[in-house]
Amino acid sequence: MSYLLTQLGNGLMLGCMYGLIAVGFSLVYGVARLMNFAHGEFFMVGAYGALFSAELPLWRWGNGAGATMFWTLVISVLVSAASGALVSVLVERLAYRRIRRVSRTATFLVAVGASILLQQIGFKVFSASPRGFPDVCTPVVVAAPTLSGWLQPSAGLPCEVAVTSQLQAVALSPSGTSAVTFVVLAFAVWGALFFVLRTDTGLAIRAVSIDEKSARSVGIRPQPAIVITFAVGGALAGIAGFLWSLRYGGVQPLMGFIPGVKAFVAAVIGGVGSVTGALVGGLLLGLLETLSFAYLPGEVSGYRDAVTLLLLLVFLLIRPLGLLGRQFGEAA
Amino acid sequence: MALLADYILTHLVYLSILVIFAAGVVVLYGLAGVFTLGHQGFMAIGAYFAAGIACLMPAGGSPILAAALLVASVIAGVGGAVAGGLLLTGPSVRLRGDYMALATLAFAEILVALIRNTEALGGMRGLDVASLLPRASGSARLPILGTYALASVAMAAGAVLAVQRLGRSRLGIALRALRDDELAARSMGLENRRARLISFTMGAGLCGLAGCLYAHFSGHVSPRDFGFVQGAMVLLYVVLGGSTAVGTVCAVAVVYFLDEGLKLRCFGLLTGGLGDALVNWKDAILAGLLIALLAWRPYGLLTANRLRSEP
Amino acid sequence: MVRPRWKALVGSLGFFLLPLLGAGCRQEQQPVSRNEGAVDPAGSGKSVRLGAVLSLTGPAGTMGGESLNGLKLAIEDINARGKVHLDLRVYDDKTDPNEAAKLIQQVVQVDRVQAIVGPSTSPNCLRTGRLIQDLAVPAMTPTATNAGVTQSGEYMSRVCFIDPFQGEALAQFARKDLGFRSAELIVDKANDYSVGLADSFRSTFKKLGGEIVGEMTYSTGDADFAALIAKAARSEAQVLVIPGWYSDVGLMLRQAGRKWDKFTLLGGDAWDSPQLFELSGGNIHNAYISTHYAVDEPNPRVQGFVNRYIKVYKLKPGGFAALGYDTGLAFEDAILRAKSLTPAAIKDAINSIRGLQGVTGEITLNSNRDAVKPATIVEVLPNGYRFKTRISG
Amino acid sequence: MSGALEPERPHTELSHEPPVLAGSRLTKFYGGVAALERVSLEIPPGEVIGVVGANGAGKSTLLNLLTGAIRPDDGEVYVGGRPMNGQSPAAFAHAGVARTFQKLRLFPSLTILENVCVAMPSTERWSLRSALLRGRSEVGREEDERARGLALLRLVGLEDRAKHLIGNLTYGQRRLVELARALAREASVVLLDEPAAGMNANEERQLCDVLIRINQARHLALLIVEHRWALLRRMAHRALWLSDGRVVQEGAPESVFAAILDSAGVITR
Repeated sequence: MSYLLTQLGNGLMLGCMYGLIAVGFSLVYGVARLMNFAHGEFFMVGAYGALFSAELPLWRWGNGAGATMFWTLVISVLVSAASGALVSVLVERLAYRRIRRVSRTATFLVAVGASILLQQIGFKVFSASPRGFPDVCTPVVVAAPTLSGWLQPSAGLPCEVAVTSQLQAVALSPSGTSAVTFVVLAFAVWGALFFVLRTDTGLAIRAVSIDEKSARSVGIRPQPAIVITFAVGGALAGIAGFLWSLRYGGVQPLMGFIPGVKAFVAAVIGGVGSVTGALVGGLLLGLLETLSFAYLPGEVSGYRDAVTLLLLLVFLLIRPLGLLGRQFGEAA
Repeated sequence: MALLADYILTHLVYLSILVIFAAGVVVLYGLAGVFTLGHQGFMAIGAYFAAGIACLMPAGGSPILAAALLVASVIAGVGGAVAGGLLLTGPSVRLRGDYMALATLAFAEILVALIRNTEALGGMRGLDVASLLPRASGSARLPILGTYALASVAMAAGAVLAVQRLGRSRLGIALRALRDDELAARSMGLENRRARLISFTMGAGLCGLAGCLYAHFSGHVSPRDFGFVQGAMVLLYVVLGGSTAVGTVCAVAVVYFLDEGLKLRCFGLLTGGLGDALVNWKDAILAGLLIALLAWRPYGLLTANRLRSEP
Repeated sequence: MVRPRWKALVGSLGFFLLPLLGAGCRQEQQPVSRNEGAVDPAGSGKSVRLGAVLSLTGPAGTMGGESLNGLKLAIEDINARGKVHLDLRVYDDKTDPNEAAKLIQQVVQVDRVQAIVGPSTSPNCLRTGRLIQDLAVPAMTPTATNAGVTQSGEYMSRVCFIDPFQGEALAQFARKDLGFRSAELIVDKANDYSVGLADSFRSTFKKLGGEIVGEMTYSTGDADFAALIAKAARSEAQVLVIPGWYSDVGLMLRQAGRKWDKFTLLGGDAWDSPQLFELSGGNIHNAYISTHYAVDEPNPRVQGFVNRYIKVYKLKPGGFAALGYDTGLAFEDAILRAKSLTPAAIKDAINSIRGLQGVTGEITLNSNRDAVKPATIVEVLPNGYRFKTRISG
Repeated sequence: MSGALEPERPHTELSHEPPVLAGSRLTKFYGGVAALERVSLEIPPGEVIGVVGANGAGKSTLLNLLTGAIRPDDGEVYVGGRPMNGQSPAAFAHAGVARTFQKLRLFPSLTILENVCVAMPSTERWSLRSALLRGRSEVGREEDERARGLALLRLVGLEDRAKHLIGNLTYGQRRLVELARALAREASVVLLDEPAAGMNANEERQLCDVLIRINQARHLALLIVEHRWALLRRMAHRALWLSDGRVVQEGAPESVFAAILDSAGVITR
């Protein structure tokens, strides 16, 4: 029973990370009809941003370990979001703005070029060898009487219940990083949803993505909306980069490519252009991958990449709009 | 000087294989108007079919058997790739633009993922291709390499000419009309189902042929050779070449010259610090340059921007 | 404006030939042609141009990097002794077999080297074996241990032991010294080294009466091992055998946290890198690996090398650094005995290396051009290694 | 041609074969809104019919229905008497229906001559062999098509620009190329969607001359959707007034125009 719960936890976390990156994809495609293949690199830049901020010994405010960890985490999240957003806006300004309206294929190739360029710059600036992420969160154990009673840890498997008051999230994992990852993920996901669905800027972005001409006619200037979309997408990818390296530990310049492609698949399955679709697609993908590895015998589990892509092809053929997507007007 | 000739001939063969592959993509993207990201899948089919049939060769087999197997492997490779191409004609009718790109990308990545996970095909580590052709080693290296180079350049020239003629023929004109504006073309009586079938067959076939030649000449095939970036680079050559066969050959030459130039420290002119920096930053410089080229001429280096021709 | 036709083709033909002719003019600037030996300015020794094609970046980055450091140290000593002068050119193949093939062709045909050091990893050696044989230039790999590497021909040799021997040693150590009966294999299926080492361990462990209770696979470069760790945690094996590269194993151990405390871990020589500790965050206890030498071995030759290495690079040398140093010694020994400086002569001299005293022990190349050497088993501590035992062939 | 545009209707007597193109009770909804409601019309061979009406009255929808670009929700389209129940635009083209578009839709990557020749009806099916090998018969057919294409371009006065791409032509000239392409179909009826839009005076006169000459020479039926009554007065046998998807009035052009003016409260006499 707890093996299933652990794997579900793993799948959920992986899914949320794919989802965060996928949200960036979906928003950008919705607003600019642009398959942003460099999005995976914003994930990488965010991870390195967090790495540098986590290694700085400055954040020794407060006394206890808990306070230090808290501040390090907050600063890391902010730095990773900022670096992801900055690079994303830069790429939009330098690479995409002019070409976007001129030709779709050329825009796509520019995106691939930008992705390779960012990886190469990563190699030179951050040094090519993989680097370990400092173990920022010493294991944090907060147990609430109600829940721990219900969850009897099975014999032999040391497990820890981390429960935060605001969010009744259950993260069964031996170390605190999973718990912290889960909390930050939850806030990031909630933040993304709130921004897009509840705020005016979010409304403007959705308007532009549905029909740029009519949005323009009601006074929404599309260019700032697009820049904000890139910034938000980049920030979310940056945070996902930080959480990925916090949980899986390794940071290297090529780390962005595979998660980027997976998140791309998630965005399409979920329905390009819709934030909730991207999150649902990400979760679906994360769970599918983790559970297929957990329960399929050794040799077959290698095929999970093929299964993921088969899922993508099936969706494209039967339901190109994805689960929650909707028809797109002609390119702006 | 002999060593240098060896270097040139080897690169000439790889260049010719690249041109044949690009010619296939010219037919798929330039004529049929398919925004393809999966053409490297057709090349992979060609390469692995050729590798599979090549290893049927018994150790001491006679040259006639080797020649027969060679022809069989090319036919199988091209046939397999064409089958793959026809597979895609179905979705190509219903899907448009970006979604067709995604479907072709998914097709190629599924193929590579399957190869990566089947041990029989060597998994991620790849397969060694039994050498049906006499191995270019020892004293006979140069003459053998020379014949390979000649043969591959001839095939590349043949492929480019065939695609050029197809483009000029009435079928080619109809294809380009359908690509430019499908409704207008269909209202003029052009039926796109049969045209699509023919162009997919030729496009995928050429990619498969490139795969066969690559397998036999390089002696090793692995999923790494048919990755997403290789496919995108060839599409880049076609776009820079203005979706024409001749233009694509120019684009392949220009980018290859830049790549080699940077790798060989600007042909030996910049030894020392600057040369090393050039080599280190080769990929970054190349990527930056290609983005600039695309931004400057999105419809091809030689076609003015206002002559918009875009699937 | 009529569509461009022929002026484009003529223009491109110019471009077409330039990259290839260009390589020619680079050729003219090389005064030294390949075959006749040039007198070394400093003394009477023979001067040889050496091309190093190693993996300095990517998943096997430190494997190449450390062996390069060891090689440079050896070349300093050799050139100082003056009997032989080695002129080294270094190229990075980014742990990509295709890049390695391109670089070997370039280093032989454009830089006109007389011998090659590398490639570093087994996949790269297997991919370039036939090419090296066709180019007829001797290549010695310091670190690739897969059995098939030297079978491509007489031009491929190595100074390290081979996986079948290393797997046997590990299996003997697990079965006899630690007395384990059941083991679980976690193999990197995208890497020939890992598959080869796992095969030899599996056969020997079964021969000695042990049982393989399960096997799991991952691919080089995977970052998410959470599912694999949870699945392995359920295994009843006593020992987890992970013959992978340090870059993946490091992340695996970090993510395992305390889930794998009940297991003993076994690994191959590809764990041996300072990166392992940084990536795993020191989360290693109860682990042993087979490698080429132990840092804390009392032997004066070893300690001499270790102190010099720490002085120059301010890092403790791992197994790959020692192998890099021994590769340098092997080339010096071969060149001195070689009748002339042609690649064929150097090849023959390399293949007849006997009883060369190196940092990683006595090096003798057998008929397959593999080094017959004992394997050193070391215990992996959270921040270093400790000598455990030595198993000879 | 004398200067002023005086009424000068071509005198073709209307024969009694089946109409080249007919639509009965054609209906089309766009999300609940009836773009076209039970519109019926018949075009006998050789007749020129003008369709007038405000924007959004359903003129373009009618034209799209009659050329197979869109399928009717109700009612039937007949070409040469045969029902076309939902066939592809290409089938309509082969049955003898040619058209131009309101928004110019030429082929940018083809030269002007290729734009015209691509529309020429060809009996034999394409094959890769014939495209690549191009035997004598193939080359002969291409020569013949090129000649006919040049003749059409001469007709619209653009023969010297045959090798040029669309990018170098003025808007009016592009309209003429589109007309030449439609004529290349050698169809029995040509549907023109605001052919004179964006043309200056003499280009418009040139267009009129071409249409009249073609109508008389090839006994070609025309359906012209147009706002400029002057053009219709010169050419149309009949006119059709469409408003809100329904046929308000049909008959001689003068009576239809007068009815439109009356409804708009303009005193004409």
